[in-house]
Amino acid sequence: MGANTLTPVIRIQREDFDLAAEIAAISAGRRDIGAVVSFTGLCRDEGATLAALELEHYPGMAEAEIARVAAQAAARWPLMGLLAIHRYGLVKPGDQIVLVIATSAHRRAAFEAADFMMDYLKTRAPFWKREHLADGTVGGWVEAKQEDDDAAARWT
Amino acid sequence: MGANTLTPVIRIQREDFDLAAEIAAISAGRRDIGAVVSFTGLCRDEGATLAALELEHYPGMAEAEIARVAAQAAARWPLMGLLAIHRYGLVKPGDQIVLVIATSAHRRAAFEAADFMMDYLKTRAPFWKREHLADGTVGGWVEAKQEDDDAAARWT
Amino acid sequence: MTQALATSAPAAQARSVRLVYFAWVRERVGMADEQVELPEGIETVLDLVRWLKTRDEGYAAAFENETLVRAAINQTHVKPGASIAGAREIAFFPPMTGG
Amino acid sequence: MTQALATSAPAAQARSVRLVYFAWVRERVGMADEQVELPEGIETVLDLVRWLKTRDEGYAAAFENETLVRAAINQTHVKPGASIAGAREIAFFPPMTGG
Repeated sequence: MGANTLTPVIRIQREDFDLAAEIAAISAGRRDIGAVVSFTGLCRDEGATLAALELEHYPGMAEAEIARVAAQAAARWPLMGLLAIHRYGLVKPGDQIVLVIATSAHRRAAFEAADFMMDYLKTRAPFWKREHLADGTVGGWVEAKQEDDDAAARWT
Repeated sequence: MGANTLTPVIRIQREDFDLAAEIAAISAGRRDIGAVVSFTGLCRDEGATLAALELEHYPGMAEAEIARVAAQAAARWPLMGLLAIHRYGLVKPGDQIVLVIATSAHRRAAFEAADFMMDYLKTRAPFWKREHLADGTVGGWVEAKQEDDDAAARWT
Repeated sequence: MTQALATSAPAAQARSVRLVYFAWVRERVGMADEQVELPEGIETVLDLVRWLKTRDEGYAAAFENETLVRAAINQTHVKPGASIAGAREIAFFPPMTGG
Repeated sequence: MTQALATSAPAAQARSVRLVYFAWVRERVGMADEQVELPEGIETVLDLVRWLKTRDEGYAAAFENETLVRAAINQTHVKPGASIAGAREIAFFPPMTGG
């Protein structure tokens, strides 16, 4: 199965996800995969100052935009599987926020595709984080970072 | 906990490994990790021509060399956790061969460290693969690839 | 997201479009979405932003920095100079911070 | 791996060293390991390779391409020109194909 027939799995959900189950599903019945790269993004406690992150998203566009990014990755690398899950709602320190899995015959394609997906997810997927602080107050909206734009620009 | 106190987990074993359990162990009790990157290398069936791979290794040096590579990664990136497991013995198509996990506050360090670990594992860890073919014969030793040397040279 | 797009309406005809706002743009505007009738002469996203800023202080605060706020037409990212012809839904939001 | 390394022995003194072989080097040499007494004048890994090649056809076949086979001294990679002074264990093997 080459890039032409790859159907990326995209899910935007409030619920947590299970990395092992997702890898098992994306690899089921195949013996041609040589490399599986996963990225899991977690909520950090920011030196115990953070109680939770509130993730707002643009329903519909979030799925559509991640699907567009995934289609670019599938066109660029010889992938066998590609998955992206992004949560919304309230997440606490230690909780999972985002998962990307890329599988390929060889490691370079899997590493680069997962890395690319995350850079583009960060800068193009319509999600916004707001901080809920440990002192009980609601902090500000997290500001976008120049380094994320710079990271995404590596692929152009 | 910064790079200075990082103790990489290195295991050379005949047994299979469990990605989810290893991530749980490396992350246990921490709320400062923002990024977990995993690489799993699998045995491919090479178009159904391969029955198994036999993995020979140099006991003692395998652990020592991977530990040296891990120490380089820990010195180069601000990692929170670093793990490498490499199996030896007979593995069948679909079986897991190698696992690398890197955790950090931010994704770039985790991606780069895992990528670096795999490039150096491929070219420096004393393991050799021999093919057992589907027709019952024992094939040749797998030849090292120039592209693996080129990949490792990216980091110098 | 692309089905049933209206073709570009004649400039002289009033156009109805759904506007949606997210994160601090939503908070400053004071609502999550609204249906507006666009006056004549609003051809691009930037035209629309400048017209919205004249409506009240909330919009003015949201679009204080005209190029900071991002826009999407029919759920696809666009630049400020993009034409709004055919737009059913136009979204405004801060730079993304997901992932 | 670094404990109890002998200091460099005088060149005139016979030195005993353990040689270990892996993968197709092991197969061609015909054994996994051996203890050898090094004659005078063997100072580098390449000296050792050239001496081994004179011993029999198996070694000659294993080291046919002198720079293809990799070496490690006391379980650390070394280049062909490396001194074998202080070596307890010297390993020879093909380019690695793990991972």
